[in-house]
Amino acid sequence: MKLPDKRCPLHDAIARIKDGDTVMVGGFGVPGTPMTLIHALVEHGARDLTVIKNDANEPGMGVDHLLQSGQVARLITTHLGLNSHAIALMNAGRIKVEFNAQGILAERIRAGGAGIGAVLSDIGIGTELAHGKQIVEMAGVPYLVEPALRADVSLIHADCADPFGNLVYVATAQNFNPLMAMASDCVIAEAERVVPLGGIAANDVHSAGVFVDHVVELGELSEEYSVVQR
Amino acid sequence: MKLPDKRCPLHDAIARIKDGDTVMVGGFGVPGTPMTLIHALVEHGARDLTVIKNDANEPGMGVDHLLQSGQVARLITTHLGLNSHAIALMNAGRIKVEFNAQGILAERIRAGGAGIGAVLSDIGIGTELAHGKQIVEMAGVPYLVEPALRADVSLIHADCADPFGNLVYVATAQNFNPLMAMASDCVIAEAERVVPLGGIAANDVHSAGVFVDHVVELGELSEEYSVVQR
Amino acid sequence: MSNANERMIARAAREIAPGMVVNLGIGLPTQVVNHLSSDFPVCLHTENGLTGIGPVLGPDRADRNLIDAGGAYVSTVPGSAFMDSAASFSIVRSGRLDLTMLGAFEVSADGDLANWKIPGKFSPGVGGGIELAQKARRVVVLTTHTDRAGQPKLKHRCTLPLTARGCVSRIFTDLAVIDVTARGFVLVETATGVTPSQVANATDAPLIVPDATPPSF
Amino acid sequence: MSNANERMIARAAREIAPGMVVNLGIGLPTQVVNHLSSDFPVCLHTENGLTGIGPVLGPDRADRNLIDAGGAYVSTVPGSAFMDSAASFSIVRSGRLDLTMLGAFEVSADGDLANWKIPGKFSPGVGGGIELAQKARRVVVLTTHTDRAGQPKLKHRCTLPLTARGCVSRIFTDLAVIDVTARGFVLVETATGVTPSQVANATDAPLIVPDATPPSF
Repeated sequence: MKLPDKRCPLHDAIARIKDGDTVMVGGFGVPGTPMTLIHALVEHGARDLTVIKNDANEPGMGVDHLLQSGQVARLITTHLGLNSHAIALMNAGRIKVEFNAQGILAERIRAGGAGIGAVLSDIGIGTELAHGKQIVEMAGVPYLVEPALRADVSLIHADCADPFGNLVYVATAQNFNPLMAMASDCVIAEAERVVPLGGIAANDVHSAGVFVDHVVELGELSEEYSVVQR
Repeated sequence: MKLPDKRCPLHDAIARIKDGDTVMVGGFGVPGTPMTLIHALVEHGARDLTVIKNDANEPGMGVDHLLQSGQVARLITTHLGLNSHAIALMNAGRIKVEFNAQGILAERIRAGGAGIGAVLSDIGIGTELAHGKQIVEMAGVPYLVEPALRADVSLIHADCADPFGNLVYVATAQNFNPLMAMASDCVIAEAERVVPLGGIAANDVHSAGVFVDHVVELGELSEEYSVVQR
Repeated sequence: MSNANERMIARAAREIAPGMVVNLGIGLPTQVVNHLSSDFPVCLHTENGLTGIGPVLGPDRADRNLIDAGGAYVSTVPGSAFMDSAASFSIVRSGRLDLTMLGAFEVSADGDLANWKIPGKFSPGVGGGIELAQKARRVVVLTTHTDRAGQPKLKHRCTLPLTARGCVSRIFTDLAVIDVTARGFVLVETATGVTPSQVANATDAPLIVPDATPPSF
Repeated sequence: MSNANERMIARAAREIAPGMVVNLGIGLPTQVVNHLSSDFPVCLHTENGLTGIGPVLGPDRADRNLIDAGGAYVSTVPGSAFMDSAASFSIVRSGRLDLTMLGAFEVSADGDLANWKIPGKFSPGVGGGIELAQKARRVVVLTTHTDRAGQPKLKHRCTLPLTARGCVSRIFTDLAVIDVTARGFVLVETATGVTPSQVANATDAPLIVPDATPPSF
């Protein structure tokens, strides 16, 4: 037996995305945001997308390109504080925004990847974040039902991949990537380096290749990753 | 800032366990079973324990010592097939056994470690494994409520630890250990090697030390880990 | 092992398509691996936390920390990954497991599977079997056609506690390959030297036999 | 920063006991780290996936992949660990976070906290704030005693959407240290040169003042 090879040209992978799809996008701030896959999705032009991402990056960076291009109808997120452009689109009613508590967004995505229907959580009970949510009592204690999230496509940024799709992340570029890399029907990972099978030790794999469909090797890194002076 | 040092003599750590405690024990078969911590718990003698472990090892090995010593009142597990002694104790009514689907046991423990109340799952619906379980409908589809499991103490086996309790596992000795290492009020990890702070790269940590209370360095390894001819 | 069982296992191995993720259950299914060539692209999964199972090793070369869910000392291949039990079952439940091959005590004409408990005689717990049977994209069964007492294992209805309902697509036995369809059991192939009526006689449910003589294996 | 704010931050730093796991919220709380000595045993957590935060680095030494939840280029210490967002919030929700220090728009005498939304003016989303406020074992607030318009931030009832109910134990301001108790706000310490009546006048709820003159900081 040998493991299948999933390396794929960038635009062939992105061509899998259709109008109306739900797309998960990794990253928390800049680290782990798949800048190159996002640019390719802007070029590709699929519209009416639901995007699931922790944040909206900053104006002119990362997922903001997708918001500016008008391809996003709905955004499931936790915080837009660094992107005034996203807030303006939301306030103008041009994108629908669903806010989640950050760790609950992580759990809902993980549940999707784990084949679990929902998690029961007490986070946000007694606040407006609980409005409209189904409540279940367990041993007399109320919990909110937080349904699993799955997507049609996940866009993942990894430091290193092998051809089977095993992934390794570095530092705080991990964030939502390992969760989203399990939670979609089609998982596309861009990697700064692609090493041969066996180049990642079996103990060091962060995301098992079995969850990944397409591996895209990056050439020159997007300058959006550059350290900025704040 | 420096990270706290949690190294601890074996018997001081085990002395935390009290009669009536719930104790999670890592391992799937031999790999990852904390043989030395189990022996110390037998010596310590705490009784009326509820033990949570994937399996009961084999007669004369691992958690079977705790069953033989009569310290276990209840066992939450998935499969006892390799331990005829455990099955005999169950059939004689001397221990109560609760069987879980294996992946659902993993999810319940993970939920305990994640501070989630329960997961909703369709595993086992329509079989006797669903008997007595709370059912919740979500968008018209029924799910079983699988409550989180937490314990008073977790007994963990790692390949490598640092003094703060960051842990690395090898091969299939990982199994339930990373989950149980998050899900107890007191987490005791035995490690085949303890390296200085910084000896485990921050990207390579499997279980973050923040979840671990006591680190026990093993001397000579238990012969129960030896490869056996089957 | 009997020649008939060996042919059954070889035939079942052809069920594995290139690129699949496959879990081979304990017992007869595990031996399917012996019929896969070294360059065949497939990912074998074991639920105790490994994708990319390599060959079983003898005690001299075995790694004490590296077993499959049945306790065999297996090895890795280039690109293997270890993971915890939650991630391992996430593969199964979320639809990433293309195929599982399981043993059976009984299979019903509706595709119900019973393979984990015989009340009063055998109840070691369900392990990972329910999730494999309920959630693999395709579930096939490898079993002798009848039990040691000669009683059929393919039945109109299962009498033992179920592992999962309506999960089985295809059954490989020492006598035949049989599909589970909306119309019930359908004979697909027969073992060399076995007639359709012999298969039907050993089956405790109606068996739909095609007009043309089925291929043999 | 004003001298009063600097003293508030220094005072808050003394709230951290050896061995604690601590999350410092964005804004004033982040600066508490400057008052911890290099050999003080503590684990700082940031919710984007790091335990063991080291000093903030300038652009020349920064790692583009290593930030805290507020976007600052932080570093590691020996024994740091990176993790995904699910594991990071597992620390918070499961009781492993001993202390969090948060900013506030309003705190009520019941310990209710409002710090994420001003309807019609500011609604960027809640981020990780709810889980920190609801689940840390101890929640303290660092805030100026009054807002830019001079209005009290410590109130009988919050008027803004809540982050979490009854979560705040203690409040550090430029004027005072105040505990939230079953009897309401209790004055614990005053800033140097500030009188209890000045604190009471700047507080929009009853303030219990002990008979003895409270210590100053």
